[in-house]
This record gives sequence, structure tokens and C-alpha cells, in this order.
Amino acid sequence: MAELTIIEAIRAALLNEMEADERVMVLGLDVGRLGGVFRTTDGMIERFGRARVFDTPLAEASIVGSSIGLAISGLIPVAEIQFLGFTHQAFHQMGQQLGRFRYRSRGRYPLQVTIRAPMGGGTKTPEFHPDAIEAQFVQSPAIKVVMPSNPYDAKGMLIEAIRDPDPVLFIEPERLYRKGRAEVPDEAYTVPFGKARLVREGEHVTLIGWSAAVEVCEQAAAKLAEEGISADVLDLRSLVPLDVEAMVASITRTGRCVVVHEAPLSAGFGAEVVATLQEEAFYSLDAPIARVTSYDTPYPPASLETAWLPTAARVVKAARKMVNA
Amino acid sequence: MAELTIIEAIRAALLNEMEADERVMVLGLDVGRLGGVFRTTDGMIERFGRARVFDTPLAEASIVGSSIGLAISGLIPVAEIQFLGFTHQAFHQMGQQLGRFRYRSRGRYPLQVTIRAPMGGGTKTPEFHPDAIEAQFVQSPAIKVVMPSNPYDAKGMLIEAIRDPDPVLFIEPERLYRKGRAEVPDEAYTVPFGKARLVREGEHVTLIGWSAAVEVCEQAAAKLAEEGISADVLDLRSLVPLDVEAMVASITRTGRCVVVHEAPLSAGFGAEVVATLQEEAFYSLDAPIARVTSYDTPYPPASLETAWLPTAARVVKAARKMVNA
Amino acid sequence: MEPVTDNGVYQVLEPSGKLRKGAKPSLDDEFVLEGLRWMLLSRAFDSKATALQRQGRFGVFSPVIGQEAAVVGSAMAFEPKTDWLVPQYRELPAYLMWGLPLSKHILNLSGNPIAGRIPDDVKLLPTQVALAAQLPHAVGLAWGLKIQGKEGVVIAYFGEGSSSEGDFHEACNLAGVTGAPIVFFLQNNQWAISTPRAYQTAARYFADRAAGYGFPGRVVDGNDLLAVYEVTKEAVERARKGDGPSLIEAITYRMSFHNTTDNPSRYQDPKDLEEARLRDPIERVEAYLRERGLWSPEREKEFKAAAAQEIEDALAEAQKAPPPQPSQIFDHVFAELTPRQAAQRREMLGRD
Amino acid sequence: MEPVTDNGVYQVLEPSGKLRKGAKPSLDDEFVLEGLRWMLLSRAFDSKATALQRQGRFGVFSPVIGQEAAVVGSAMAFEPKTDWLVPQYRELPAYLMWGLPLSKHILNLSGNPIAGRIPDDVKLLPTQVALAAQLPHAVGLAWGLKIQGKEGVVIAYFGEGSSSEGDFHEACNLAGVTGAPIVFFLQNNQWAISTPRAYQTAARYFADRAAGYGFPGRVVDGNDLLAVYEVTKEAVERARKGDGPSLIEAITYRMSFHNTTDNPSRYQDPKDLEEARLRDPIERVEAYLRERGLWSPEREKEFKAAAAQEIEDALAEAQKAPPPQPSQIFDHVFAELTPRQAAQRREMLGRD
Ligand SMILES: Cc1ncc(C[n+]2csc(CCOP(=O)(O)OP(=O)(O)O)c2C)c(N)n1
Ligand SMILES: Cc1ncc(C[n+]2csc(CCOP(=O)(O)OP(=O)(O)O)c2C)c(N)n1
Ligand SMILES: [Mg+2]
Ligand SMILES: [Mg+2]
Repeated sequence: MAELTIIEAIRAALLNEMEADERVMVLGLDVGRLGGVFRTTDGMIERFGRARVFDTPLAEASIVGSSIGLAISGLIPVAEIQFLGFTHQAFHQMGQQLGRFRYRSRGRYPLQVTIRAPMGGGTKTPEFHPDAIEAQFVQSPAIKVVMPSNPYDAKGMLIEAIRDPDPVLFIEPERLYRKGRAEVPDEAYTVPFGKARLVREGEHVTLIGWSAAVEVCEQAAAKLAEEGISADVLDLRSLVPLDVEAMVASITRTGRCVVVHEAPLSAGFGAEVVATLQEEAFYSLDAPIARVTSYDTPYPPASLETAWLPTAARVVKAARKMVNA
Repeated sequence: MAELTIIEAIRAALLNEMEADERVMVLGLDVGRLGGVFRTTDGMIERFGRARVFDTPLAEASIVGSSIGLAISGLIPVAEIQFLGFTHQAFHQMGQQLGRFRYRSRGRYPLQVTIRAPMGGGTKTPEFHPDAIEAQFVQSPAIKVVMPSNPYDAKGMLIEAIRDPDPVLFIEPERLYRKGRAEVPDEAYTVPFGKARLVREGEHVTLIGWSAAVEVCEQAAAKLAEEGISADVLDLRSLVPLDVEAMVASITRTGRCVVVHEAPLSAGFGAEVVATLQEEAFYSLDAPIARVTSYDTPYPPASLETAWLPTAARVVKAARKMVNA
Repeated sequence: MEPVTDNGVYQVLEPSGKLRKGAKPSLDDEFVLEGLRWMLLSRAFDSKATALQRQGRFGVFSPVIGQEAAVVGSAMAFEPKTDWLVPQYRELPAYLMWGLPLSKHILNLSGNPIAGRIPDDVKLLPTQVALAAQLPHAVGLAWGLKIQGKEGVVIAYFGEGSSSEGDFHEACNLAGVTGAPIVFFLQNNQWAISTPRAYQTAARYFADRAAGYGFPGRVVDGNDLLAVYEVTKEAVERARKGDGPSLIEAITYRMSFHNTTDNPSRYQDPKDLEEARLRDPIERVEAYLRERGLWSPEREKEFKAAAAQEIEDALAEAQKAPPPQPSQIFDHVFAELTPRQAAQRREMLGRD
Repeated sequence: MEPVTDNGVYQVLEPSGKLRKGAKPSLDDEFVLEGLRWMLLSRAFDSKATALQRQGRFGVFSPVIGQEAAVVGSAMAFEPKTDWLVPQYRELPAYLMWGLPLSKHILNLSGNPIAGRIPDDVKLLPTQVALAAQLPHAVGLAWGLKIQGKEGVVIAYFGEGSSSEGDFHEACNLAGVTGAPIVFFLQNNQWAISTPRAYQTAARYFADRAAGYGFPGRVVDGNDLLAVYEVTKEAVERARKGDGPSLIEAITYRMSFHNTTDNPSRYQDPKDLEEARLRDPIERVEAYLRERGLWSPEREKEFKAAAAQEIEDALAEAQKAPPPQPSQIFDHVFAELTPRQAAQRREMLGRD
């Protein structure tokens, strides 16, 4: 057991898997001597060499596209896209190719591929870098989309992703990369996909989030507690597969729900959460489910991002309103 | 007035605008002598020449990307992507570039650009061609997403799109291209975005669709009528901007709703419709809103598409269930 | 000196079938005959399939007509047991040479890809509809073989139109950097649906792009079976020796429609087609073999009868395949369906 | 004969500042001095900005240090009144030469792009973060000027790393086909963050790619102001005459960190940096002018003082700009907000 940041937990997972299975390799921009722009692969090229820790040319579509071929050749690629926003450069290789090879080949070519990328705002990164576009990938049916929010899950879910026989998009919460540490077992372990995490238990309202938004939910829950409003905080962890049961179980108890995400409101994954809950828990709902998200504009200038991103205050306001209604 | 198919209505709109404004030009794959794979630009190169009806190299990202520059130079490009599925090859030029130039340049570089593409299944086209991926573009905040379902709207909305000072993704219902004719005025006219069309009035349930799904809703409404269930059929026409008022007005009358779309269920735009309605019309809902969509799998082999796509029968079943509940 | 045309195109057989000055064919007669057999089978299948498609018994497909020498000549330079084929969609005879049963191909064309599954022992990827998207896959595959010290060279087929896509560039560049054992085989058939080659690029030759990636590019007469074989063989040996990728541009001509939905009369000058017919790749090999006393009307009849029979058998075989079942919509999405997908499957099958 | 190094790189001034044999500089002394002025201003700004960034008074930025000759020499070959500049992000002096007030650039770097808006009369596009995405824009712009018979040539800047993106390929190919009046100016500064040039491509020169698009490619010593100017001027004239695009590879060296978040010591061999310093583009011009009796310690002091003053004034000017307001989040999304956006705006401003 050691206290690790998310960055360190991710590195630990990569080390575990690369040592345990020589078919596992890492590729992406600057993953070599630099150790990645966030140091998640720090020290790996010295340990495993350029063949297994490969600095690619600056071309995202070929990073994802070649990972498909590498997997077919018998390797297990873990590709890093420097920032989730730049998966757009590889978009046609994601849903249409990575997500369909098993299907199109009727099982002949399953793809054990993991695509890692940091996501989210609040760190004043340049345009595109912080874009929260997870919902766009959920609309590509055969890619798993998972989004850990803490060091323990980061390690366990990354190992699960690397071992998953199907493509997994592993989205990392950039803002929380080095924010706080948590106990993480030294040995390899997995956190199964499709099981949400009940972060905090309450009775009046359920706050649902994923990735860095979980932190916002926790902050809001703490504030609400001061007002005598107790909240369930649910960390979805994975959007595909989705843990509908856990959401319904919570709503059935609380009857109220606020969904929080960093992506703009319209067609964000929050809409799917709301739609699913009103289908599955309609008669348990005491009030309309609220969505607290960023607004339907492009990502604003860095100096304005805090006014654009969902905040605990906005979550509190939404929750309070429905509880006192 | 003439009776036109959707294809002819689109061609009429292009002709109107190209004659009225010499800044308007068409570019894309095979738009020249072939007249486009669906003949929407038939006869135009003979009339306007290669400079204004340009067969581009086979590269979607450069079709969208160069349209951005063409607009900055003072022209009004109407770019055709041969099938909506191939906008994925241009995805990084859509939301991040086309959708953000006005914003990023603080109004210095607005982009009067229209991107046209056919969408939808039911015609046994090869892989990727039919993919219904409209929701992915709604998650790109500064592109308008419009989807006509009939000849009259096709002409009026395309003229509106070409004249709109901002980027518009104009998605055409391939399955309905030549299916039936309707009266279309000879002169230029516009159908404003953000106004849904009430196709049919009823009192028991509201069926909401867009693009070719509107036809499915109409078929379902007809069947339901035989059972004494009368349905509102609402054609959203545009997803961005979204006509929330019209949806709420209908639901307030009927208290029940089925949303229908060709895209897979998860994170499809139907989720946004449901989420919006339960926020805006929660207390008018007598039953959970149902979504009738294709399933969460890649587009299946052509021979199985009819079992995968949403059908009137499935809509009827969902509507009947909630009315008789 | 090398047998090349005035504009630098490698050619062994002149259109007439005569050996070009300086040419020393490296393909033995028996292999030339074997190549011709594949070419005739391909040509016969295209006309049969077109007929069936017109009767609505067959889906949309893209004939190889006119490009048989490019496809067969290149494929003959490989070892299907160890090498990999990454297709676009216009390379039927190559798939067969790699071991794909013709009946499987027929099933894929007639809307039953389920029964058309590629057998496990055939080193072939599914045909690719998203143009050029297969190229980075091919590079990753070749690179992966190299990393693991596995033998095997990859051939990636694509059209000149597809070479305008960004994926072509990214794939070639990565192949150069990794030294992957791959042959990029570009079939320049002068058309991308209705878009003529001249609208596709201002480059003199597509092969000129290879220099920009640090490996050799070669232009060959794609209607010359012997020339295509030799140029490809050289590239394959290069890759096998560990010297990395090559780009080959085979100059040929699409002598038929783009696919069964296309009507070239809208955009093609009939004269071009006439001229192309004079360079028919099959007639060229026949003339060559006739010259060498290896091709006679009898033999031709024999070959064509065999091809016809093979096609009939394959059609019959395909008939036996079970039709696709709706439940199969949910097969092979993931190793295991998500709970939501499983529920949708039950709903679809009316079991909810 | 042309003044080129043994490996074919166009060079007018040797690193020492001596004229290369065969070189006849086409840039008059006054312009060389003008160029030096811009180079010194750029260098001075980079050190000032770095200092401010370290104090947290400035956002992340990428210095030009080491590449001043490439940027200034190329920009001098254009007519900012009629020509367009499509930037990446590492070309500050070019923006200023085009007429962007330094204060605006400072505002953009310090998180106030709103006040940093590009003035209407400056033919400059916003800097581009999505690498190579600006290239198709630049081609469309140049092509559009040509279609409308408007005068004007476009220069598109990008790094050697960006040239690996598919957008580079699609843009160059479209430029070749349309004959657009554009100069693709590739700054090969040997690094893409930590990725060395050798990992970026196996090509001998990036400029070798031009042949694959049907236009000329030229390699120039990017640390040689005079050589860069001449090669670019030639490309500009070509474009102005209607002869279409060119690709220029300027071989230079990133003499500083990638941006202020970067730490090159993790991946860069100090020796490389030492060697690069010996080829400092500013010292080269200074030596050349000194040789011609046009550069003295006094003059240097004078130039540097002027640069320092210009920077101070710009910083002061930037200070005056109003800070961004949250309400501005909703400005310039569309010509008119959608009802939903308008409602969100009201909510944000607490007006619901
Ligand atoms: C990315 C993408 N864009 C467009 C299409 C539509 N399309 C199918 S075939 C074709 C032409 C391909 O031309 P080429 O690569 O030369 O191959 P050929 O058909 O000539 O063999 C086009 C544009 C597609 N399938 N994929
Ligand atoms: C599409 C895309 N991928 C990755 C990045 C992250 N990134 C920012 S700068 C950079 C290196 C660019 O190198 P180069 O093009 O050579 O320009 P230089 O910084 O050397 O001037 C990278 C990888 C990005 N901004 N955009
Ligand atoms: Mg072709
Ligand atoms: Mg660089």
C-alpha cells in the first residue's frame, strides 16, 4: 500500500501490465524520454525500450489506426492521446474502425486496445485540450467508455481496461491528476466496469457525476449537509457499460437527482442519465431531475472557465430547490 | 408550384441561391459531371462551371477545412459530404474549427458555411454510409444541426442554411430522397430554424421524430388511429436550435410521448429530448417518455437493417402501452 | 538497362504482348499461366455477378475489370501462408489467392457477411469501405510483426482516390519511421467514382510521394502482369530483408462502372474507354503466351469452362449458407454484451 | 551557381556571417537592419514574457528563440496590406509585421483574447492550437482569393511535427489541384515538444514531399535571414504570377523550451543546444552587418533600448484593457443566441 496521486496510480497500472505481459506496449506523443506531458509514462522507456514505449509521429489518426493493426498482430497496445480533444483528429478511426472490427469480422478480429486521454477543464489549458466530449464516444456503440475519478479506481480500471478483450477509451481527469493522494495497493487489481461507486450516502437527493465532476458533487454534498440536506453521491465510473441499477436504487431512496458534467448541456451524457432514470424510475421521482453542466458554447477563454464549468454552488442551488419544493 | 422529390427540392434551393448570389459555390466529391452520387447537383457544373461546382480530391477534412478558408475569403461555400458517416473523417474540422471561428476570433471571422450530407438507413448502403450520428454534432455547441423530412422543408431550410451567417450542418434523409413528391414553390423561400412542424394533431400521445424517422411516426400514428389512439406527430426539423416550446405545448396536451430516431439509443439525441421534456413538462407527464430507436450495436449487415431500425410497429407498441397503462 | 517507357513506367510486355526491349521476364511460363487463370476467373466472376445483381440476386459490388493484372501480378509476389493482405474492395482475385473461398466472397456481396466470415487460417482483413482507413491498420500490423520478430510482409491495396485522404499520409509516414515490412500498392485506375485522376492530384505520379516518407516509390504499367509481378516482388524482398516499406503505383484503367449503382456515361468519354480496351491486361498475357505456343483456342475454352464451373460451385455452396438471423445483430459487439445491450436483445426478440 | 551547402540547403550567410561563395544578397542593407530590428524585438519579448510568466503574470507561451530568422525573413517577403498570414503559434514577429499591435498579442497570452481581438484591417487568422488544422483553412482562403480574382498570397506557418498530420497532406494536395496562391512555410526546429525530428519522419527533407503534390519544395537554412527571405520571395512571386503553391522547409533549431510548461533537460542533449547556439540567427546577421560597417555596440544598445521600450509600452497598453466578463462567454457563439443559449446566459447572470 502506498499513497499515490492519479498520475502515479496510472503509471503503476502501466508498469504492472507491462511487466506481467510483454505483449503490452505504450505508444503516443512524447511518451518516451519526456514520460508524457503529464509524466504518466515517466521512466518507462529506460525500462522497456523504444520498441515498447514508442514516441509516434504527430498524427492521432495513425496512433489509433496503427493500434488496431498492432492488436491484430498479437500485441496489446495502450495508446495515449495527449488530450481528449485531439481524439477528434482520430475520430474516424475510433467509432468506425476501433469500435467495429470485432463486429465487422464476425469475431475474427477482436481488438484488445486501450486508448488513454486526459480530459477536463479548470487548469487553464489552451483551446480544445479540455473539451469534455465523452458523449460523442458513447454514440459509437462498440467502445467502452470509462472515466475514473480517483487514484484507486484509476489503477484498477486501467488494468481492467488493458485486460479487456475489447476496445476501451480510458478518460483521465486532468484536473485531479496530482490533486490529493489515496491508498493504492502495490499489486495488480481490477475494478470491474459497469459498477458505479456510492461515494457518500444520503436520503434527500442523489448527485450523479463522473470523472472530475465527482469532486464537484462531493463539495456540493458537503455544503448541502450543512443545510441539513443529505445527499447520495454516485460516481458512475463507466458510461459504457452503464450501471443503471445503482442509479435506480439511489433514486428510489431519494426521489430526487442532480446530474453533473463538464460537457455542455445539449446532448451531453447527462441527458442519457436523465432519460434512463425517467424510464426506469419514473414513479419514484418527486421532482424533475436537474442537470448542472457547462453551457452550450464553445469552451471559453481560460480566464472565464470557472464561470462556465459546473460548480458546487450551482449543484447546491439545484438540489436545494428540489428538496424545498 | 411544382411537385418535387426531396432531391429535386434540394437542387432547386441550390439553383436559387447560386443564381441569386455569385458568392455561393458548391464543392465536394463527384458534384460535377456526375451531379453527385444522388444527383442533387445534376446539371450545375454545365451551368456554373468548375470554379463554382468543384469536384474535390477525395479528402473530407479538406472539404470542410477549405470551406472555412473559402468563407473567410468572401465566398459562401455549400460543401457536400457524400454520406454523413464520412463527416467522421472531417470531424476535427467540424466542431473544433468550423464551429468555433466566430467565437475564437471574437466575431472577426464568422463562417457562412453549409455542410450537406445524406443520412440514414433502410436503403442497404454499405457500412458507415447510413450511420445516424447527429447527436455527436449537437455536442459541438456552435454548429446548427438541421434535418428536413420532406421536399417543402428541404428547399426552404436549405436556403435558410445557405443564408445563415453561421455554420449549418444540413442533414438529408437519404431513404426519402425520391420517395414521394410534394408541392414546392418555384421561387426562393425560407423555413426558419427552431420551429418544429406539427405534422398531425392528436390528444393521447405525442410522437416526436426528425429526418426519416418522421415517416415512421406518421405510419405509427395512422396505425394508432385505427385503435382509437390519436397522436400528435411533431417533426423537430432542427436539433440546434431546438423548439422546446412546441414539444412542451404538445406534451401538455397529451401527457405522453414517444421519441423516435435511427441512431442507437445510448446518448442519442432522443435522450436530450426526454431530458428536456422531463425538466420542462414534468408535471404534465402521465407516463415515462419512451424512446424507440435502433439498438446499441454497430450498424448491422444490410440484410438485417430492418430488424435494427426503429419501426412503426415498435412505436405503436410503446404508445399503446402508455395509453392503456 | 531497365525496361521502362519514355515516361519512366516499368513495363515488361508491350500492349501487343511483345516483350519490351531489355526485358528479361522473371515469371516462369507456368506461373504466367497460373496468373492468367486467376485473371480469367476474376473477369468471369465480374460478368456473372453483374448479371445476378441486375436480377436483384446480388448486392452492390465493384468489378475488377481492367485491373486484373495489377491485382493478380502483385498478389503473386507474396506468400499467403505468412504474409497479410489488407484490402480496399476491388481486389477479388487476390482474396481468392490468399485462400478465401469464393463462396464466402459471394455471401459477403449478397448481404450475408455472417456466413461470409473470413476463415481463421486466411491472413486477410475485411474489405474496407472507409477509404484509406485500412492503411494505418496495415502499418500497425506490419510494425507489430516486426516488433515480435514474426515473419510476414503486409500488402495494403488502395485506389488513387483514397491516396488523397489524410490516413494515407499518416500511414506512410509511420511506416517509414518504423521501417515496417509493408508494400503500399496503389491502383491508379484513373477514376474515383466520377472524379478523374487529374482532379485528384497535381503530382506527376502518386509514387513521387514515397520520397517524402523516406522509402522507394515505383511506377509500373498496371496492365502488365509480368511487370507488376517483378516490381512487387522487389518490394516484397526488400521488406522481408528488413529494409522497410515501398510504394507502388500501378497505372491501370477501370474498364467498367465504379460499382453496380454507377453510370459512367454521365462523366466518361467513350473514347477513353475504347483506348483502354486496347490495353486490356488479359489480352496482353494471352498474346504473350500465344507467341510462346502456350495459348490456344482450346486452352482458352478449357480455362474459361473451369472458371465458369468454379463460379457455379461457389454460388451453389453459398446457397447452402443459413440466412442471417435478427438475433445475430447482437453477436460480436463485445466479447460480452453490456446489460443494456442484453436487454435490448431480449426486447428485439420479443422476450421482454 | 547557387549558394547551397553540400547537402543542398540554400544558404547566403555562413554561420560566421560571411557571405557564402556565389551568394548575391537581394536584401538591401536597410532591410537587413529592419529585419534585425524585428528579430531583436522578438528575442527581447521572449525573455521578458518568460520572466513575467515565471511570476505568474502571464499565461503559457511558446518562444520564438532561435527561429527569428525563419519567421522574420519569410514575413519580409510578403505584402501585409494584400497578403494573408495563417499562423500556428510560434511566429510572433510575423504577426507584428502584419500589423498586430504587440499589446493585443500580450492580451491573448495573458488570458484576455477578448481585448486581444485581431483588428479588422489586419489580414491575420487567430493562432492555431489544433496542429495543422490551419492548413486547409489557408488553402481555402488562397483558393477563394483566386476564384474571386482578388490579389493576395497566403503564407501558412507550421512546424515539422504538424506536418505529420493528415491535414498537411490534404491541404497540400488541394492546393496543388487548385493552384492556390499559397506558400507553405514549414519551420523544422528539430523538435515537437520532446519528439526529435528523426522520430517524426524517415524522409531526408520535409520539402521532398512537395513533388508528391505537383509543386516545388525548397530547403533553406532557417537561421539565415537573407537566404530565408530570398527563397520565400521566389515562392511569393511564383504565387503572385498565378503559378501556384510552394513548400519551404526552413531548417532551424528551437533554442528554448517548447513552452513555459516544458523542461527540455528531460530529453535534450545539452551538447545539441550548445551547437545550435553557435548558429544563432541574430548573431549571424549582426556579424554580417558589422562586416559592412553597419553594426556597432552603440547601434546595438540603441536597437535593444527601443525594443525594451516598445515592450514596456505594449505591456502598459495591455494593462488598460478591461478584464474579461463572464457574460462575454456567450458573445460571438452565433450571430444570434439560440433560445436555449439565451436562457443559459440569463441563468448564469443570475437573472432567472
Ligand atoms: C472516407 C470515404 N469517403 C467517401 C467514400 C465514398 N466512395 C466510395 S468508393 C469512392 C471512390 C474511391 O476511389 P479510389 O480510391 O480511386 O478506388 P476505386 O474505386 O477507383 O478502386 C468513394 C468516393 C468512402 N467510401 N469513404
Ligand atoms: C492535433 C494536436 N495534437 C497534439 C497537440 C499537442 N501539441 C502542442 S504543440 C505540439 C508540438 C508541435 O510541434 P511542431 O509542429 O514541430 O511545432 P513547434 O512546437 O516545434 O513549433 C504538440 C504535440 C496539439 N496541440 N494538436
Ligand atoms: Mg480509382
Ligand atoms: Mg517543431
